[in-house]
Amino acid sequence: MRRYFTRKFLIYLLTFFFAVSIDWAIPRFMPGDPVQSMLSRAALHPESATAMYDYYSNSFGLDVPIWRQYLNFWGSLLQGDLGTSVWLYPQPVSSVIANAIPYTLALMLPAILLSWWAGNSFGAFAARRKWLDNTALPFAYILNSMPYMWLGILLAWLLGSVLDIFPLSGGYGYGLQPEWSLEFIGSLLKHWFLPFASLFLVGFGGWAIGMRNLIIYELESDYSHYLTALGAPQRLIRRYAFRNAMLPQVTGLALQIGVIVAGALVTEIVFSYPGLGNLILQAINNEDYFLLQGAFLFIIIGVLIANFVIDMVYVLVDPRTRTGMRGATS
Amino acid sequence: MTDANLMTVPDAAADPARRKRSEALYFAVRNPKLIVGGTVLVALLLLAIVGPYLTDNPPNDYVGPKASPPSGDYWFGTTTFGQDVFSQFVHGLRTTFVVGVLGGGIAALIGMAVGFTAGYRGGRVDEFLNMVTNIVLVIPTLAVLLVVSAYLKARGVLVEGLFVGFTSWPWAARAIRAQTFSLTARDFVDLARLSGLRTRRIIFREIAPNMSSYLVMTWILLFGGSILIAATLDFIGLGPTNGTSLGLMMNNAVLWSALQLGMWWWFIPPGLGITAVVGGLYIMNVGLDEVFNPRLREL
Amino acid sequence: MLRLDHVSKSFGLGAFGSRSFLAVDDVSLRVAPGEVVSLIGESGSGKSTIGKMILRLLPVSSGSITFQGEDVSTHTGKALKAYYRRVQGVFQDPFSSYNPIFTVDHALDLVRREYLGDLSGQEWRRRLTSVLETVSINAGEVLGKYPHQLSGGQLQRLLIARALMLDLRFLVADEIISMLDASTRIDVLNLLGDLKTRGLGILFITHDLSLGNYISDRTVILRHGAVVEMGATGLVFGNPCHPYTRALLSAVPQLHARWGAAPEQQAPPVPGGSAPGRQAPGTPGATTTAVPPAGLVATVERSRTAPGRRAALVEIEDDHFVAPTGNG
Amino acid sequence: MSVQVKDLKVYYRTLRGDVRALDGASFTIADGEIMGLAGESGCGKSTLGRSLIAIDGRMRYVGGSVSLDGAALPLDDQAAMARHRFTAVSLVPQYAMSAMNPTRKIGKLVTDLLRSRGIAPDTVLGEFRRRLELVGLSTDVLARYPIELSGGMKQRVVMVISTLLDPSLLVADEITSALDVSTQKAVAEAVVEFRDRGFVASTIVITHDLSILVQMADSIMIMYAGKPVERASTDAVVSSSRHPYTRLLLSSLPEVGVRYEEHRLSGIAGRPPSLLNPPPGCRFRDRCPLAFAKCAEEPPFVEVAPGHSAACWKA
Repeated sequence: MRRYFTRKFLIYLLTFFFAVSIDWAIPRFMPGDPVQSMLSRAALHPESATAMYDYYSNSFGLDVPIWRQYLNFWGSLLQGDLGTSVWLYPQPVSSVIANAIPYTLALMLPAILLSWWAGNSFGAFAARRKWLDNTALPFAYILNSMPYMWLGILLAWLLGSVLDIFPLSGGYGYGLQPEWSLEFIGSLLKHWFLPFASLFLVGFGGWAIGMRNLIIYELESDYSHYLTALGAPQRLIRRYAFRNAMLPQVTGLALQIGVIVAGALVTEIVFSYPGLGNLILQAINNEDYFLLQGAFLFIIIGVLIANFVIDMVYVLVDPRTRTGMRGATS
Repeated sequence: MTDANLMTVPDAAADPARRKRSEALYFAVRNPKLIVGGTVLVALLLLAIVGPYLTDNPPNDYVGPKASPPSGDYWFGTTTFGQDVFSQFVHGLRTTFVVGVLGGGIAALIGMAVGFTAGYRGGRVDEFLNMVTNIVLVIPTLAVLLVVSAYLKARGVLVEGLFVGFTSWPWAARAIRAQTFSLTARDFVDLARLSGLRTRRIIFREIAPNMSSYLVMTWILLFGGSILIAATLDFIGLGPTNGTSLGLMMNNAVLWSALQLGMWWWFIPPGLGITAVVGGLYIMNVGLDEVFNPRLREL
Repeated sequence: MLRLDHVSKSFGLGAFGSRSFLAVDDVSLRVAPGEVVSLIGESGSGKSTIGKMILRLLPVSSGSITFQGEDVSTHTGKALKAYYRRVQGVFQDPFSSYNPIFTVDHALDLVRREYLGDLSGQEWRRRLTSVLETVSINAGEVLGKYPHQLSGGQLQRLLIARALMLDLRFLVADEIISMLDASTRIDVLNLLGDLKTRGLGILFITHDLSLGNYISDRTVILRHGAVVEMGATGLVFGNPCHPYTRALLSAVPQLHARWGAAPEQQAPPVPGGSAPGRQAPGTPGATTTAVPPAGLVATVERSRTAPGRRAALVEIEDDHFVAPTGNG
Repeated sequence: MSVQVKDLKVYYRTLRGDVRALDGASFTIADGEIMGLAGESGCGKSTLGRSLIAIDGRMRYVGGSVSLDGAALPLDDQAAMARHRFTAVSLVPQYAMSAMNPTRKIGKLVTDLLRSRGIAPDTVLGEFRRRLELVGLSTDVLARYPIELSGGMKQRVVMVISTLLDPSLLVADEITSALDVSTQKAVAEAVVEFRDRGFVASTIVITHDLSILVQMADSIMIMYAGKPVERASTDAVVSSSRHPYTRLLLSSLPEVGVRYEEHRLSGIAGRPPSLLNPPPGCRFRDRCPLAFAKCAEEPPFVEVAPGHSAACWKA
């Protein structure tokens, strides 16, 4: 048990270190000079440009040796300072991101959790039920094979453009100000629904298929046969099979999280949803590498936390890891 | 020791190899999933190969009327700029296959190298490789791809395939490791060692052939996964800078408001193409699983 | 011909091998040419680990293994290959000993390619025919078949034939008949007896006392990785001195005597079925001794007062050694 | 006459046709009797055991009947059969090591099982604890996961669970073959004890190990190639068997005290016939030293002495 934790902790620490280092490298090794590109957009006089260049280089911390920059990066990172946005100069990156985070979380968390829960329940229900297996599961396969953005585009087109039920883009209606009013919240929900639905559906298909296969394996296992031999009703056997098949699905969630996050980001782009995904697109288009860096840092931390939580949950739900008989997923 | 061997043991009369193979074949030709998936895939592959010869229009040139719906001249219509969507589609389909094969192939190679080594060697080597695998697994690959792809101003399909391959191997490595681990515990591996065989030979000649069906299935999943990842990259503008791809088509469609303008012929084909290829692969994979895995067969 | 001197094996457990588990504890034994020595123990006794160490499938933690005067415990590469020319093994599960995707000929082909490449086809066939005759195999019935088409007995014979194709001097037979049917196992056992008359040394590893008694000249009883009693088979079985040996013997089911009627009945203090960590001989865990189950570790560690510093065996009569009681 | 089996036939479906794994078995087991069922791999002994519990999708019920205390078991109706399982017929499976759900505590597992069968757990849990102690287990195991128990412990827990509702017939399938000698003994003695205490009425012990049967069984039935060949009291089978197969089988078993140098035993040459398309006549014919022309006709399984049946023309 302690071995499991030590090992996990070490891996997360190392991963965090590597990921942050890569993240640090984003603005430094990008082609082009971020400061230069920012100045060029401002169209200044050449001499004032030189002065400005020095000023900005200094304020971005780019005028010291590279190893110093690296150490400084960690230093300011630990203080929560992510630098200044080039695109939205002089807004600090942290506040730009802080504005986007709630949207991304509101989209991603329910989509991930609900699709996982619903997909698994449905998959378990469909397994070894021939009619469902032959009718519904093919749809699950198709859903699972769809690129996230395409399902988003389809939904937006059908329900947004053609049927005009849901708005096509944005986080809330034009002309509304963020406030705690029914009208605003209603608008939020309306805008939230389509991106959520497209994320949910793709995930749903994948989990359903995975669960269906796992349940079949569990139903063929010795303990299922023993229960049959003791005349236990299918209900109990399936319940046990479901509980046991959930364990690999918990691990599966950890394995999938990176892909899901990427999917959520592109879905935001399709719907111009004001979350991190859109921010990243803007940052790329505006060569705002500090913003990019900050956005990725949040994703890295988010993915690491999610993985860590899943690991801990796994320990809680699988007695085999608790009794220390197996290293389980590590 | 029990009746479980009964179906296989007491039959000296039937021809050995043929029986085992014919059994797989028997289920293969009767497996609707395998047939449907395979047919879709082959049809699209043919289209990707032949398609570009069916049209004279270069995919990115402004050749026709702007934003015209599908017609006899432009089978899939044209874009806002008058590009031929059909031409883009078939060229994009090619790209999709190339990226899939390449990305899936590289990921499979790395996954096999890591998985075989970790599973066979065990011990410290295993622990180290496990750690590397876990790290690559958790790092959001998008970040890495962003750095690398932005670093290279001109990117081609090959480069994209490579990147995708280099980041999508970890789960395959894990799966192969587990398989190798269980096979390594079998006595025939020990006997191969007692026959003086070297490690590499044991892995490639004794262990790998035993899991060939498993490796094929892993590769198929990686193939499909690579296509989806590449589409995502294309969509946020990190795809190939030259040429076209299905993801890029969707990107452009969204960028130039095809949705709002109701130009469904612009964004339906690329997504449908990807879905069909990946779906074909996945469904084929399930079919293969049922063929090789007696437990999943319907009786 | 083969000697084990103070051989121990410990497996690392925990993160980076921080804890260790002693699977084989200071075992010394020797096997002479033309002698069958049976190594008897229950699961978890370390008997298969000893076999694997002799075959160099597992490294030795301490002590030495000497074969025909040379220390083989550190052999690698060419030297190891030369060692395998003379020392071979056959394992418990005949179906797992063959690569299921190849015909059984593959096992022979490997030996041929690695060791007998210079033999002409004709010589090879002549040698094969005579070896197959030795193990009473009809070439036509067996060659070219897949493992699942043959019986366990045929497969085990063929593996012995495979070993005999080399210049075999010593054979480790690890539970080679425990998965065979009663009607064929005795013939494979008799085959081992025939081989010993040809001067082969054989280490017969088993958990079945009656089989060990039947075939072996000398017997070693192993418990928790250490020898509790060893000596000439007649003496060990006729005059068992260690309580563990006695308890084992009293638990052996006999055809013509019921347990209750057996005279040794007054000594059944084996910790019965409650010995933890015990595994079925047929389960994979038992043959892959790589990671012992944790339950086992706990008890073994408890039961050992000072690992590696165990008192020497006492010779109570000519060729009959017993561990002092309270030691194992 | 507690258990009565008449001409029971159960085949396995394969691509190449039916494998006649159990091709007509008739026998009776008295109340309180422990019958040992022995034979080589593929002789049909496990198929017989399994078909008394549950005929799964790979098996096909072909014919015959089984009655328990005078009432017929609905062998070919799995739903109807489920009601008899556990209460009337029960199984100690050969996979006892993995028979319990690894993620459920043993106590919870038993409670779930009882509830699902409509039995209030409180009415039997006390008895469950007593029986656990009877086989030498502490009641702590109720709060443990199966993985925390040793093989021998799991084997005994499964035995107690399977017999909890005092079934009329218990099928114990290879329950000792995976165990060490000392554990084997404990388990075998528990089977006898359960019978003595009336926890189970009739018992079938399936094993390939004849000597363990001698320790626990009242009678032994030997099967060969899908059919019973001999059935008699344990002593009669061991000391005065009538079927050549039984005799050859017994003579191939080494015992402590029998040495290769002094008394060389021998096995039975040849292999059992394929059950896909078994030859007519006596199925042991090809391997039998006593075979003669009449063996081309199938010998009936008849009583050759009081309480002693055999299927051999020379018996």
